[in-house]
Amino acid sequence: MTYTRRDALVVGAGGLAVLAMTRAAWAVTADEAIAEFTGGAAMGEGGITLTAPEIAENGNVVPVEVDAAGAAEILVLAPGNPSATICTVAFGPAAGSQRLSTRIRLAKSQDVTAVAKMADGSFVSTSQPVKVTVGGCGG
Amino acid sequence: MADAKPRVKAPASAAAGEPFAIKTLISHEMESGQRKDGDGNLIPQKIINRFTCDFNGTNVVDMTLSGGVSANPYIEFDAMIDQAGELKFTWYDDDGSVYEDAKTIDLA
Amino acid sequence: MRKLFVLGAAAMMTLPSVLSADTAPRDVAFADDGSVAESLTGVAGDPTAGLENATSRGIGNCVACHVAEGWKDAAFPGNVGPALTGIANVYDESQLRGILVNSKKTFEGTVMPSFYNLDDIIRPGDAYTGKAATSPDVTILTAQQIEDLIALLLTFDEPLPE
Amino acid sequence: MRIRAKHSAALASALVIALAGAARAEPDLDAKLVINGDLEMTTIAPAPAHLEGALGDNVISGWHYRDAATRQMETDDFENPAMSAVDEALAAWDTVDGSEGKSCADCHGAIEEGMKGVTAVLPKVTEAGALWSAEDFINDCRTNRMGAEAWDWDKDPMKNMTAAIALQSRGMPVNVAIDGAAAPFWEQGKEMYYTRYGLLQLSCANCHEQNNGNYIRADHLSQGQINGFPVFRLKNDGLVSIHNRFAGCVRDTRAETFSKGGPEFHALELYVASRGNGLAVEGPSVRP
Repeated sequence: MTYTRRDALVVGAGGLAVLAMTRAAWAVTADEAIAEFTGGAAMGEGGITLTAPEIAENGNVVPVEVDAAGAAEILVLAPGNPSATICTVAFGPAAGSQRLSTRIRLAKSQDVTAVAKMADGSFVSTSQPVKVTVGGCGG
Repeated sequence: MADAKPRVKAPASAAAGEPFAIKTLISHEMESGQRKDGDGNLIPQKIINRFTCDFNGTNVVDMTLSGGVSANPYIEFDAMIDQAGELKFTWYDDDGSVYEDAKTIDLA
Repeated sequence: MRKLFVLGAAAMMTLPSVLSADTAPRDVAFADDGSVAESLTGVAGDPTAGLENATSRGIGNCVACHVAEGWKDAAFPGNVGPALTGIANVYDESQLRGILVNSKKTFEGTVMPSFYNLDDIIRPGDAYTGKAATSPDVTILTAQQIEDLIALLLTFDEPLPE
Repeated sequence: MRIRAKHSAALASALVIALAGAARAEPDLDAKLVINGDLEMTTIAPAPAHLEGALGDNVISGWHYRDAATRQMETDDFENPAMSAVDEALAAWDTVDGSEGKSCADCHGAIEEGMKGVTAVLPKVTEAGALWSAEDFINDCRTNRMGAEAWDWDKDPMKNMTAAIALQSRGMPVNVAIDGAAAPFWEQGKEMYYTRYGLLQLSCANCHEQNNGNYIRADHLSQGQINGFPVFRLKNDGLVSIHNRFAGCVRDTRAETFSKGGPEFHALELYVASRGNGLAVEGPSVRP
């Protein structure tokens, strides 16, 4: 049930607004992204897990999983990337858990960070160091 | 790369109230807007910027993506149903394209 | 004798191999054990430049194959070659020079590249472009880069690892 | 303080041995590659006799040399990013192209039947005496039977199709012929394998035979087997052909490479493939 591009253009009339938002979000720092996400609220710990490889063989494709039971929304950050925000995910009523697995790009070794907005409006965060390997061959 | 092509792996049936995993993948270059071409000019961003999954009109997940998500975005999450129906998946491209897929699911 | 070659993308890293005052690669005098007593340039090496050279992929790239306490901050050093921690207690200056200039004269058949050598090169390339070399006179490192590396390695006088 | 070279050489080799034993993980030989929960792959096989022990008792798929996260991506076709490319090729398989009004399927039927086992024996010598890779057979069909344009050796349509064809042999043992008409090509490839190319004077064997299991920086040197090609390389976000990988390695020795699709890389492909005789065809595999 793949839409062709022509179909997609018709369906996607609202796409421009999203595009503008995405452009504006370019090159944010982790602090900026967190401040926007939390509105400056205090940050707690616990109740959120972030699973990522200790060493990533290739920074282009690093599998990560976030899980925060009871979260309304989770923000994933790579503070060492040119633009820190990786993704946010909001969980709706039909979600079976508050878990998301995806694959992300890491420009260098860094502490990947996840922040969860819990159902009661509080925030918790966790970080996981990921070393991105350096290839040896070539110029 | 040719047109983005979504792939979805979801069970054909699920027990009411029991979470089940859904895996999605869409072929897409996720051009981050931070790479330069051979002449040193920035290659414009062109990414899947949003992904949603809904079940019978009720949201499962609503995800905003940046260029920090890898090419061919892989997204895995859990859904839960209380009736038979349709899981609808939607990917939004920076260029305005929208790609959709759907899976019917029965109560086990 | 002074020549300048444009080496494409690697140009900023790769200097002309042979400057006028340097000993040319084919004029280097090796002792029977493969060591080279005489400085290639007559100019003292700079260990700071040597460290940059050793840890940069586009220059010497020693870190690709060697662990060393002296570049412990370089991530993921390789282990194809021996650790260089304490190497100054193992080899003297002339031996280090011989190994760097043409490792095969000290260790027959070693996989270590010969960094100031023009002989027995099959299909020489133009840096890392995959294209044919534009000149037959390009060595991997310059004479001064060799001397800089020697200066660096002579500071690696830690106790040898177990 | 001067130590004679003889003594220091011995010391140096002692250091090599100490380091190789201690430094980092050897390939994880206990891991098992099972794809989609039911296809068990032979990733370690008795070394072919012609290797004469050069790789020890066993030949080992490059899959074992990868980190768990990368290995995982190959265990499930849904997670294997190469499968999107395979989908493209499956569509192309059924699509009429060229002046003769034919698709691949018109002559070969379903790809699952028509291409089963093909990749396991490639490259091979044709009746006309040429050594052909998958790409040559594909372009022969396209130009001589379909009246279509040849595909570029290293562009997506070709790489996608070689991936889809390799998939039809997945799990079958690599079994390329090295005798008879293939012998001179095989000898040429073997000669190349041991030739130290480029300013770095490195042969295939220097890294993949003498140093497999060691690291060039973070690159974990494998045996350089090609049973997993075409591979989806995470670094490139795409499929990589055998000849492209060869060209990359030769380039990295600071040598003038050979051309993709040229006679030298054909010969090398045959020889390297033969070093993996007995390993399961794994293409399209996933590598970092």
